[in-house]
Amino acid sequence: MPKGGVNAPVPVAPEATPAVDPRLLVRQEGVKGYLGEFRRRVTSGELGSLPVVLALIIIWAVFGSLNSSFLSAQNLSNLSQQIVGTGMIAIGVVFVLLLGEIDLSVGSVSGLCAAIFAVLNVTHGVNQWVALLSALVGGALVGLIQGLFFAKVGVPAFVVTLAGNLGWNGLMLQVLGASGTVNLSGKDIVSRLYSTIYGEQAAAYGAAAVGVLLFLGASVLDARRRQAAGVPSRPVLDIALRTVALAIIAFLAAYTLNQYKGLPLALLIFLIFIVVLDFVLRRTSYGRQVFALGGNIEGARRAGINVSWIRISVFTICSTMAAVGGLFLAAQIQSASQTSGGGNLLMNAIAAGVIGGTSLFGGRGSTWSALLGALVIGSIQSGMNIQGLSNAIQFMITGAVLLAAVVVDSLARRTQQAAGRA
Amino acid sequence: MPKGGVNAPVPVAPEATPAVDPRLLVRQEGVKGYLGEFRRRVTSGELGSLPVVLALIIIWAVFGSLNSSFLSAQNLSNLSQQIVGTGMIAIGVVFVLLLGEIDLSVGSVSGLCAAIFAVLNVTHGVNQWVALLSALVGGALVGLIQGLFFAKVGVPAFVVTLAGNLGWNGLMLQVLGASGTVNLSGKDIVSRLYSTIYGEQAAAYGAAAVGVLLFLGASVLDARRRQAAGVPSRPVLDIALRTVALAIIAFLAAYTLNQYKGLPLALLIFLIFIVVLDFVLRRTSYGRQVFALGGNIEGARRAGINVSWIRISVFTICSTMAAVGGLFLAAQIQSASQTSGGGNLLMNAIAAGVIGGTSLFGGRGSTWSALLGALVIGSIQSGMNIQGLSNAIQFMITGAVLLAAVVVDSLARRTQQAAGRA
Amino acid sequence: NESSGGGGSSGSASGGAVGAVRIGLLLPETKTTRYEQFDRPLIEQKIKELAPQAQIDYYNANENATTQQTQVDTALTKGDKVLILDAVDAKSIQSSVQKAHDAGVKVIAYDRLAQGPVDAYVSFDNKKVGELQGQALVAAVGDKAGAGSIIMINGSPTDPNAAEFKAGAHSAIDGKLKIGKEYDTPNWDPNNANQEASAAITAIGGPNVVGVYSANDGMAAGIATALKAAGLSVPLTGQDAQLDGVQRILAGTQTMSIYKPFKPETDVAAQMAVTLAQGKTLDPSLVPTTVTNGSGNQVPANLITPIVLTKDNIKTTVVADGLYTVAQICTPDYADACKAAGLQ
Amino acid sequence: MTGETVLALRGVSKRFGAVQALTDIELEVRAGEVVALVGDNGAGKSTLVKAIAGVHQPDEGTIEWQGRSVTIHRPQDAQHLGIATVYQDLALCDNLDVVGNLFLGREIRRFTILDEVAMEKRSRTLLNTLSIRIPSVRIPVASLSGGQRQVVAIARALIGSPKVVMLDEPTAALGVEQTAQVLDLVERLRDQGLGVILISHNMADVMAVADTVAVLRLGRNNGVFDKERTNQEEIISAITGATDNAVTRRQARGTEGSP
Amino acid sequence: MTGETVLALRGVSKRFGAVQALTDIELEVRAGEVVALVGDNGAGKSTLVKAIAGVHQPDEGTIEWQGRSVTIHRPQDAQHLGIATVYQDLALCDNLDVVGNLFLGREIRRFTILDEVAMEKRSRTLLNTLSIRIPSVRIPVASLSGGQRQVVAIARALIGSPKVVMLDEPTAALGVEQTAQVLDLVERLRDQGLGVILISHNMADVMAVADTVAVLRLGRNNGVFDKERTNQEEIISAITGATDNAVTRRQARGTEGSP
Ligand SMILES: Nc1ncnc2c1ncn2[C@@H]1O[C@H](COP(=O)(O)OP(=O)(O)OP(=O)(O)O)[C@@H](O)[C@H]1O
Ligand SMILES: Nc1ncnc2c1ncn2[C@@H]1O[C@H](COP(=O)(O)OP(=O)(O)OP(=O)(O)O)[C@@H](O)[C@H]1O
Ligand SMILES: [Mg+2]
Ligand SMILES: [Mg+2]
Repeated sequence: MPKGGVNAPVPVAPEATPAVDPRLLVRQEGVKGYLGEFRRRVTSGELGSLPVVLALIIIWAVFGSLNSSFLSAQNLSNLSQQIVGTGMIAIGVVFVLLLGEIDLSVGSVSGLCAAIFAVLNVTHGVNQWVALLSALVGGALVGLIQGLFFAKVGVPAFVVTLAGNLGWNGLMLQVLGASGTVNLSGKDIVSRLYSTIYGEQAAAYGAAAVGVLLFLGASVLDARRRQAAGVPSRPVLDIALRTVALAIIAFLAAYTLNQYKGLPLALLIFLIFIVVLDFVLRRTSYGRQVFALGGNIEGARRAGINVSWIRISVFTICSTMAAVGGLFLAAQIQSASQTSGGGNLLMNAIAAGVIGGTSLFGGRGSTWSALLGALVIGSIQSGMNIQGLSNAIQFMITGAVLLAAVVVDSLARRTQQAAGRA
Repeated sequence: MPKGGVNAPVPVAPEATPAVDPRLLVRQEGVKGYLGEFRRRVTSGELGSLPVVLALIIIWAVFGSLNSSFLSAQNLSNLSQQIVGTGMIAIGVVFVLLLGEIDLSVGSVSGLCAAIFAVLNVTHGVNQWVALLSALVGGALVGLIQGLFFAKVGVPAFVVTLAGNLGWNGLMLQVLGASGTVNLSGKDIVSRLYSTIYGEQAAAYGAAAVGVLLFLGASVLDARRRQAAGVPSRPVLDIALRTVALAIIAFLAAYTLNQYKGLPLALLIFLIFIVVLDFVLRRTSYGRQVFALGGNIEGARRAGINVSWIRISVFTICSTMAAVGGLFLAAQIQSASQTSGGGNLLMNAIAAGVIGGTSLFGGRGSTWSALLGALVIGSIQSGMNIQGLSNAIQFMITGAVLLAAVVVDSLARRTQQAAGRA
Repeated sequence: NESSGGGGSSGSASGGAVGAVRIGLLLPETKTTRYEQFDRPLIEQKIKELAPQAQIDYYNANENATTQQTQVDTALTKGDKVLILDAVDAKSIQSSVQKAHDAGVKVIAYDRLAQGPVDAYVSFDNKKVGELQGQALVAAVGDKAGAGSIIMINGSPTDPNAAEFKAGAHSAIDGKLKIGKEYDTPNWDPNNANQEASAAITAIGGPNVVGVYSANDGMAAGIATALKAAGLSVPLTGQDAQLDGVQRILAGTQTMSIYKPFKPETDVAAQMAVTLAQGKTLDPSLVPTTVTNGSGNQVPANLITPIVLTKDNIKTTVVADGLYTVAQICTPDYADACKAAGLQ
Repeated sequence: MTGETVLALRGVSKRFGAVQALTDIELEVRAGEVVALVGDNGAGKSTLVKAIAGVHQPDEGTIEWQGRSVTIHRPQDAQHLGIATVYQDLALCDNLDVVGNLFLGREIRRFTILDEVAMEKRSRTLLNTLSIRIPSVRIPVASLSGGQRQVVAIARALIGSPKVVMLDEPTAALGVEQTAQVLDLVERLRDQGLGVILISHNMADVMAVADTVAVLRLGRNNGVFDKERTNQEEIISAITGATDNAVTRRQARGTEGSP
Repeated sequence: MTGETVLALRGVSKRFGAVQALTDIELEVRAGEVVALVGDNGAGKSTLVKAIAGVHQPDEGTIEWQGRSVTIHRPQDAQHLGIATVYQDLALCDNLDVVGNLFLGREIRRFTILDEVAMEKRSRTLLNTLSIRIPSVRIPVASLSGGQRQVVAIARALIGSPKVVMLDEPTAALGVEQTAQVLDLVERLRDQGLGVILISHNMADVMAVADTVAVLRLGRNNGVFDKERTNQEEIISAITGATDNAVTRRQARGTEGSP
């Protein structure tokens, strides 16, 4: 009878050979090894999100040199809030992109959910929490319906969500009714999402410290467990360097925010969403299965993954994140209007994911790309606003900068391709 | 030394066995066999574009029963002209979709090229042919630039064309200049593209007859050559049935058009573009290579195909078709305005290709899907307009009908998948 | 909040030099030509005239309410002391107006009456515009009113201003003309308008169409071709006095447009801005009336009457005001029409 | 040595469009038995395996599992019964690393979180057993060699506790040493009482480990042979449908033409 | 029997990220010679073939073609020189039919239009030669069996007039009869004076057709053997790097354990 299970199914042959490969270029210990490894990565293009960060730095430097107020604490603080709405939607889009699919309805869904909240809370005087929940559930339902059509009926996601884009926009107009724009009360939970800024110095620094410590703790624990189990682990130097880099960024950001008003609640929530969902994607079975589907659907199906369920759930997550983003956008203008969810929102949200490094073809990406991409797009917009050019010129420059931001990344990848890692 | 070349490279083994496979279910001769084959195809979902045609018929029936003027000769004739602008752009989009890529700039490019023509011809009094050529060359150049960034630099097509979408729109505003909308003179070649309608009965019937005869001639010739060479050919009955079906559609259309004003030049040009580019895709090396790239890029590269060149040329074709479509759209409103190329044009053009049956994932599709898709979208719009509902309702219904139109197709494909042809 | 932004420079203001006054100009969109063609240059010119050292920051929201609110943030960041604000969405801009007000920045509602604590308002009345269009259409249709119905093609359903034009037009048309079909046109798209008109003509039947209401000139372009294709020649309205609209009026394919003499409006706005920037109060001649905005604030206002533009007054309005030169209007294609109208 | 029948096919047919890929197939697999499924290219072997694994649904016929008739709609269903499969086209997720692929759908978790350390450790043991060298278990399988990928796919099938293992040409891309290890593995699986279906074109391997040899030809059964009572020539002629075929001709030439 | 050197590699090295896949490889192929390239899984055989075919660029070293040093940047370059390649992963376009794949990049044309009839006719002849049954040459290769796909890839390489043919595990998925045909084909190619590089894990096949056997081990040359002056055991121990390996152990067990 077969014995086994996860723990002992394979009859191990006595003559097993060790799998260490002499051709693997093991990194030397110490700083020198670290630098060598870094040089190797640069030349072979394995830089992860470094090129985008580089592009971002260039964008900031250029706009900062053109107009000093761009790099002012006030503008950066505003920027950190302005990106949240689009960024939240982009997180959801990243999930869908990981499947290799697309969701064209996120703009309309964000508008619809903002309208649901505003009309329930303001027009009908429904309790704010109930209204909030209704908006989120509304978003989730939309995603569920779209997911069902995609996964169960087999309509291409592009068409389902394109139809949704129209349909939910119509529903939003219907919900808002003839009077159109509904202003929020300014005292409800959604309005406060945007207006709350923790002014005490301690808040921003505290958040930065917590983040850095969490990272350090997790890294050290992981390295310990790995050493104990005898599998390769990250060297101490590596952990130290990463922690220091993170600390510099975090405390610099906290310092800047404190220079103006403090830590915006919106930014804090955005970061929490990113970290939590990143964890879901990288550290849970669910996330693993999402990546698998993006890599090879047939392979995932044969591995016994419930493909329909993953697809439906991902579309539900995406629409729910669109709802969250929509609430932030409504908070930003303190109202739900007929233009909510329209304009460039859809393209910006998708572009944020793609620019941040998530592949359109599925199976490669991270929620952090939503942050990076939203920052790139937000910075260009903010810089353009400060410049005050005519729209014709502004469009052209925005297009050019967008392209340039990704060229850096593409060139890095080309090296990588030449190095055979395509 | 190796002998050979395409004609005799392989040393044929004397003991070659015949490749006829007893498991291949050969169709019986005659009408009965034909019906049996048809039944088999229906049950296994190999219906090609039949489901979309079916959806179109349902849409027409429903709108026709709601309002009799929908099926009037006047409305159908108008419809046949209204779809041309979007349809032309959709043809270009089909090319890009065949590569498994997307072009988000087609809307802006169509507006830009219309503006180039109008400003050159009307504002600067340039000869109309020179202006026309400039507009088309402008479109081609745009495609060339985008193609270079995509193929040579390696920026994802999504990002290049998204940047283009902004940039070319800015350029269009710049070209139109401060005064904005430029009216066409009404006597130039572009204006006449839309206003010319061949009123003689003979025109429409003649065009239908030429089309049917060409099809019949080509089919018969091909069957002859195949029989002569001893490879399987289409049976006579098959050819006869197809020709009759085509003739019915063609003459019915001609009859309807003649009921109103006659054969619109725009429709004629559209059909010619479709037929010619379909021929390019299916009967030339170039077309074969486009399909190959959409199927397996690495495979195509290893087969010695110049991948960059194909990619660049496809993007050039797409933008040029966008320019053509832009001129038709300008002809429709007899002017180039700042809204040209905006609104839903981009989504409609892409959706037309996808609804018509071209895969978003590359390697499967045809220029005919541009016609079918544009017809579906145009019919929905036209039907909605005749109904005259409020926009909120109209959006929702449009979304629902769009979805329903593709559900038919998706269900057919699901059968196919179950039958293992996915 | 008394220490408004003008405070710092008001000391030197008495000397005539207004220091480095910063004024933010926030316009809503680019799809209609007037904003970048007229409003922006005219306002900038007038401000420079009144306060040569003033610095003007220009923003265009591209029809996006959210963008506009981030632009208000940017303006506050850059230290603008007065905002001339043409709201994308007069209602939802309220929070930004409040924000500016709280920061001691003065807000002039330009063209559209924004909600919130606005300091001054100069405009043409959107509702009035619709009314004038409606009246002109009723007059042009005349005694054919009983013979058929009209087609109404309104602006974008997602544009709050379109709703105001629509309401104004209805107040003039309802009861006088029969409305056969009515549409809201997404994005004010001329091609859409063209298809809507074609469909409506088919549905109503060509001979039964006695007139078409078009909310602006852009859509009128598309409607005019649809009418021509159906062989109809009926009254057609418009708005904005765009060059192509003027040409169509000359050619007879469009009946009227609404000309908003931008110069008076921009001049008033510039004067208001400079005055407020200098920390002074507005002269009553600049704000003869008061209006109440959507959020209940009393706003000192200056309302300028829009003009109905027809073939007869082209010369005395858009040409006389320097909006277009005769050469611009009378391209070779329109030479005959110009002669007939006495323009050339 | 062999136990009772775990898996049996009764009259299974499968059609793809105009191609009748399988016609009335009968097959039985007993516990502790290695059934070799052989046949020409395109004979329908992989289609049969996929029908059992739930990738394709048979058009006709029934599948019996431990005597009961079962329906297998999806690959999950087969896995739940205890059928593990190595597909000819491997079907790995190129973007995931070796560990990710090995444990896909059966991740080891600690408090609902993936236990990467445990999985990595077990991956190394598994791969060592099959004596394959892979530079690192953390590189995406896209960058593995053909044989390395094949070993990953084989190792995949051993995670979980299957009752029947189906191997579709498992040694096609393997080196001599790895092939030997896989054959050893097949024997160990049999000795543990599992049923094994082995597809191979290599007659030497088939004769080395199979208890029973089932031949498919053009989508139909073409004989079931007991290993003890047959020989390679008989099987080859059942596969090719003729005693005179390219193989025998080649062998004949080889003998007479040898210098 | 063999002519002058057509293709030679001098000190070729190739690195992927942190993996040094090839180190200082030397190889020579003469006209009318079959060079078998053997080695363990992951030894770098396919990487070497891809470097010659222009799929990957070597980091160091030179490739000499008929005595001249050449640079092969893209697969086209290799094809223009006259190198035809069958890749291990086949790299067919799943959406194209068999004819489309066979002639991809080398379509037969009549007045610039594809001559489908001529191509179809020739495809049938080619496939018959390799004695494979394919239901129809007009079905997409996606629906072919593993062996059928492999034959299509092999047939592909024979269109055009190559001077050197590289076959990366061409018989891995093939049935006994098809394998025999491919071996026959290799011999016919050699007799026509082509240089052939054959990669295979099947020592019997290698010994049957190769003139020279080049062994790779862990990305390095590990000996070149003349077929006439070596035996299977010697080659296997060069491949595995030890005389005591799973293969010999298995053989030993097989002998002593046989009942
Ligand atoms: N999805 C499919 N669609 C259409 N035909 C298919 C499909 N899958 C397999 N076939 C056909 O069914 C037949 C059997 O294929 P199968 O893959 O089962 O062969 P096989 O015995 O595994 O061959 P090999 O030894 O070459 O792997 C082939 O003729 C093939 O063309
Ligand atoms: N694109 C790539 N990126 C990273 N590593 C690679 C890549 N391609 C191959 N390798 C590595 O290079 C080594 C050699 O691979 P190669 O495919 O050449 O082996 P092989 O000799 O063909 O083996 P097999 O017999 O299994 O096909 C392997 O360790 C593999 O992991
Ligand atoms: Mg098989
Ligand atoms: Mg290999």
